[in-house]
Amino acid sequence: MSGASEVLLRVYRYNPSNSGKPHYQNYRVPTFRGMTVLDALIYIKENLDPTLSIRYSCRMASCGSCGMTINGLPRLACFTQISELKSKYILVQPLRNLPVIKDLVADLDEFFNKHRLVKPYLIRRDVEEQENPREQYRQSDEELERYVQFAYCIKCALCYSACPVVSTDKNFPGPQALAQLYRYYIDTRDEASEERIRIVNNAHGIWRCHFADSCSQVCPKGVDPALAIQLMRREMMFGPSRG
Amino acid sequence: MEHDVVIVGSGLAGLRAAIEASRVSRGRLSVAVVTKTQVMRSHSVSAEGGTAAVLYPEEGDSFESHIYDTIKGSDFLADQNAVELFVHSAPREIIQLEHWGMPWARREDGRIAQRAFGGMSYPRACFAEDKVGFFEMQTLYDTALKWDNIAFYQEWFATSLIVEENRFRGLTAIEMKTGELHAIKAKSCIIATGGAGRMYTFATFGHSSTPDGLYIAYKAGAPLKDMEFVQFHPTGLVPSGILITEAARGEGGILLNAKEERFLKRYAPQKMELAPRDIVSRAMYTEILEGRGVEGPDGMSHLWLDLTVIEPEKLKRRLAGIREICVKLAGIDPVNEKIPVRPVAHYYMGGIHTNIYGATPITGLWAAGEAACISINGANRLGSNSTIECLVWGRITGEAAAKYAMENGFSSSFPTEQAEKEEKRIFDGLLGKAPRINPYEVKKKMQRTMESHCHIYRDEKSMIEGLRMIRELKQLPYMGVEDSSRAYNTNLTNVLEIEAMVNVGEIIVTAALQRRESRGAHARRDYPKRDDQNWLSHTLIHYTVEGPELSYAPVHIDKYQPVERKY
Amino acid sequence: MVSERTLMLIHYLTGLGILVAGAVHIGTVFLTAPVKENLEFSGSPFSVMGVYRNAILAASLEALLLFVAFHAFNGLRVILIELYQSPRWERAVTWILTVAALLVVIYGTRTILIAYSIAQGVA
Amino acid sequence: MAGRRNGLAVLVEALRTWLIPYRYGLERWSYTLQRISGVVITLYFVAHIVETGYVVGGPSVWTIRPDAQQYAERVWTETIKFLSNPLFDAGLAIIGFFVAFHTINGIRLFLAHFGWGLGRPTRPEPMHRPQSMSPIQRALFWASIAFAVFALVYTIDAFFGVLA
Ligand SMILES: Cc1cc2nc3c(=O)[nH]c(=O)nc-3n(C[C@H](O)[C@H](O)[C@H](O)COP(=O)(O)OP(=O)(O)OC[C@H]3O[C@@H](n4cnc5c(N)ncnc54)[C@H](O)[C@@H]3O)c2cc1C
Ligand code: HEM
Ligand code: SF4
Ligand code: F3S
Ligand code: FES
Repeated sequence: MSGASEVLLRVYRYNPSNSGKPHYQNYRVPTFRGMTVLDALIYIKENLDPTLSIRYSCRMASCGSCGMTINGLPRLACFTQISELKSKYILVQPLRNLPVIKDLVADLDEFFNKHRLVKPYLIRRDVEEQENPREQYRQSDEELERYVQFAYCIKCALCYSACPVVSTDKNFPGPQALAQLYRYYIDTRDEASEERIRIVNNAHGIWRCHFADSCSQVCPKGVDPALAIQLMRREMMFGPSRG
Repeated sequence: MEHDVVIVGSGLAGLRAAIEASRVSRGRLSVAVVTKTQVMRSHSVSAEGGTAAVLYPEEGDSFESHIYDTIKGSDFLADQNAVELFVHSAPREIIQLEHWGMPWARREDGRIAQRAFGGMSYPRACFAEDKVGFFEMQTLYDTALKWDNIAFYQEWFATSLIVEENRFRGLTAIEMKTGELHAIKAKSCIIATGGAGRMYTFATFGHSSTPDGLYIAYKAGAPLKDMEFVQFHPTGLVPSGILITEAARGEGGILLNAKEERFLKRYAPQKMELAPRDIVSRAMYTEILEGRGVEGPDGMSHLWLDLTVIEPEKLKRRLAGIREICVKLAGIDPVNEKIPVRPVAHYYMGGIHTNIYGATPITGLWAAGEAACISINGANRLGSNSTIECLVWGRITGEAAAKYAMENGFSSSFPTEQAEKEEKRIFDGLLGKAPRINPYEVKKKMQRTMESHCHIYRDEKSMIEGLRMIRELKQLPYMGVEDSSRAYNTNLTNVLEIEAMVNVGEIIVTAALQRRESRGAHARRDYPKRDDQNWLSHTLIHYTVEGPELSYAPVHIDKYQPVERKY
Repeated sequence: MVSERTLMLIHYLTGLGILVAGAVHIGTVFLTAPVKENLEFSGSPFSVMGVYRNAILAASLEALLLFVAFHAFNGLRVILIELYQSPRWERAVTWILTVAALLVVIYGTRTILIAYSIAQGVA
Repeated sequence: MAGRRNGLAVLVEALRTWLIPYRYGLERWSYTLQRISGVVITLYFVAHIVETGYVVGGPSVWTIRPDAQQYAERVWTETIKFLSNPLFDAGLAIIGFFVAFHTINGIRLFLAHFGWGLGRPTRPEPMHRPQSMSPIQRALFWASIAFAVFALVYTIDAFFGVLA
């Protein structure tokens, strides 16, 4: 055994058609320099066990496919190096707070629906110009910087999976959707402040965020949804301020 | 299941088409987007550097210049009428995205900023940091959510097109969540499944980029065009192959060999690092072959991309994405360290043959984006021209497919037997049948063959050998799926992808073998010169049961006669 | 229906109110008797009840009662509607907690009023 | 985690994912502690109202009794006698802890929810730390813990004289 270059993955397995119970399966995987957890899982699929289901695509942390729970924290498998976990034993589970389709693949439908709920697009009164553009809308770099951080969101659902409120309140939009609400709200090109406020001003809306901040702790892109949410609440408390 | 328009693929081209089809029909047509990933996961999110368009003619740029750059970049294989349409339609798309929320970088005056890109004689690549494709995808996805008539079939894997008497009728797709095969009936269809993707071991493509979209169109009777032209991007991060955008050089980064020498002065003395990709990649490859590469710890020789010459503030701001990747995945901070890079498979100039409006020879079937060969990229695409191509022809085909669907009704009959045949092929023929040869082994061998026999430099002997190897792989009993479960069976979709890869690999090598000249990205050691006499023509590849069959079609030339390319 | 924004605004304001009125309450209790004895409940009742001789202090106690009642029961409502979701449950929670809060306020107010009267008598 | 289940199982699962968070930052515990302390103080508050109600005559008395003064004195002494045991003392110490924590952490949350002391949006740099957990927020969180521990020690000392 070449212990130095091997890692043990303990992987959550679940297959609905076998009506089987979820269980765990261990795999030994040889490692290489810079190997990510995703590389290890692909190695398993291609060489040890083709029945393992994983969702992945870009392998460069830009598509948001490969969110899963790795050693207890929601992370992107392609952005987590084996070496950074500093452990010979890696526990891999699907994202929490979401139903599981198979193995490590979570069902994100409710997550996407909540994103859609906050109307994540620019709403303007000059519909004609917006759809048949003639002139650029101007925007300064400072105005851009007010929202661009939140536009970094790759919809990986890590924050959604980490938020303790999402765990219990299934009607809570969750950190990702609320951050996108603010992203469009604060964009100087948007003209639907009142409407946006109305969407989340309810008993299961934005007020249910208790600033647990787990969302921001796990976000792989530095979006800091907790910040967006609190800034949005300020706007809602003191009325929409523009300018 | 019935929709007016069905779009396969949800990358930039697919989403732009879906929005346009909704818009021209004022939301009356039902538009289906079938995509094997979740919508936002399409490979377009990885595009980094920029999107070209002439925005400020009053400041010195011109349509003429963009047109000529593109044609010269293509080594004169581009259809010039298509390029003209392309360049004139581009600015509108940029502003359209801006109106839909795109966070373009801005200039002092609040207007959209632009940066320099390879082969472009004016800095005309619009950008949003170095996550251009990502932000564009986000803008289009979010905007598409505005339309209630668009139905997203996420994680539906299209397996075949249903075509009857050269008319498009519908398609079959596996719903991955449940594992069911559905037939979707539609009046018109747009294929926007992206390029052939991961045909090489060292590639910038994500794992989902595979040629299955091309392959199903090809099998349904749509010819492919110019498949021998594969672009190798100069700067792939070693060893993962993740792209380091050309914008890094556009912002001032330089390439060095092991002797710390700016070797490009020997290859492209004027443009240096900003010469077109085929030229820079060949230069790098030559440097490595001639022993001026650096031996990496991963057994891959590489060169250096030096970004330390860029002012750190600018680098952090404008190249945040690649900096994050370098820091996180390679442990290198480009602010003060050089990046190990080597040429990497990146883009396919070829694709489904279409006319300049994106229509394929099959009635009711369009193609757009990297999957289509319009052709504006000819033998070599210029950086930043692809994302805008996706947008422009996303709009054009979206409109055309919608108009077609509004003018035509559903045909009364539907060839259900084709869907049943597909069901049999997949579920009876493949599912739960463990293959004797591991399909993933076949994939790896196929990629290695492409890497060693049909790479930047090609020659007859090695390609004949490569073709033989691929044909051998094709015969192996690898078609089978060990995983017998219905839900989210990626083993099954992988096997279908591998089938497409092997077949498209055969096509690429066959076409490359035939083209006895060097043009753009197709560089043959045995025919090192461009030969306009015999080869100023497009390769068309048709499906036959025996294998690919080639024919040739003329290039559309209006204004610009081929001249020697110098940079 | 009161908007959720208003409810939460009151929640925060009552939080701040508790901070002030609570400080007064604890402060006076501490000041009316030596600290240790008082915490051990060893003082005479009038060291505590003495507070009620002052009408302003009594009123601040009443305010504290109102603030805390709102803040606490609204807090409970938040917790409960986050634990389980259904319109019926939500309505039930709201009603039961409103009634409970009212009962507490009425009962507490009675205590304050009687204590105030007794304290007046003593003075 | 898997599939659809009935209401109770869903609730149990939900509580499990909330309360057993594996490894998150402190701020997550601050959220849970704020909840628990809120509930505990609420229980104390109701008990306190009931308890003081007895001093003026219990639930049945709604006017001033003629012997109000003597009555109150008697009940007060009895109550204190009843409550003067280590169990209640310890309980009170814990309530002291929670009140202190809830108050200071409440101020932190109050500021945060109104967007104060969080920093401004920026372009995240690699290896970013979320700016929402700003130094001010961190400091306030630790202040609430410190204050709570102080309150705990103080009350324990008051009742049990451990420090003396
Ligand atoms: C790393 C990288 C960086 C790049 N940077 C730039 C740049 O800076 N500027 C530029 O102009 N260009 C750039 N390009 C090129 C450009 O990004 C791509 O050519 C373009 O995004 C392709 O978009 P698309 O819409 O055609 O396809 P893609 O975005 O690849 O989408 C393909 C879609 O088809 C779907 N699909 C595939 N097969 C099936 C099937 N069988 N069934 C159902 N759905 C299927 C997929 O799910 C996906 O949604 C870059 C490319 C790469 C790889
Ligand atoms: C000292 C002043 C107090 C302040 C500043 C304060 C502030 C707060 C704040 C900010 C919250 C969080 C609300 C949210 O996350 O949405 C909260 C919750 C709560 N408070 Fe207070 N509070 C105080 C006193 C009290 C008292 C005395 C009680 C009880 C009698 C109480 C009971 C609660 C309850 C039950 C909650 C709900 C917990 C939750 O939402 O997680 N608070 N308080
Ligand atoms: S906010 Fe961050 S963690 Fe949440 S979905 Fe977006 S990128 Fe993922
Ligand atoms: S974790 Fe949840 S509670 Fe708020 S700060 Fe983030 S959304
Ligand atoms: S695979 Fe795209 S984010 Fe990990």
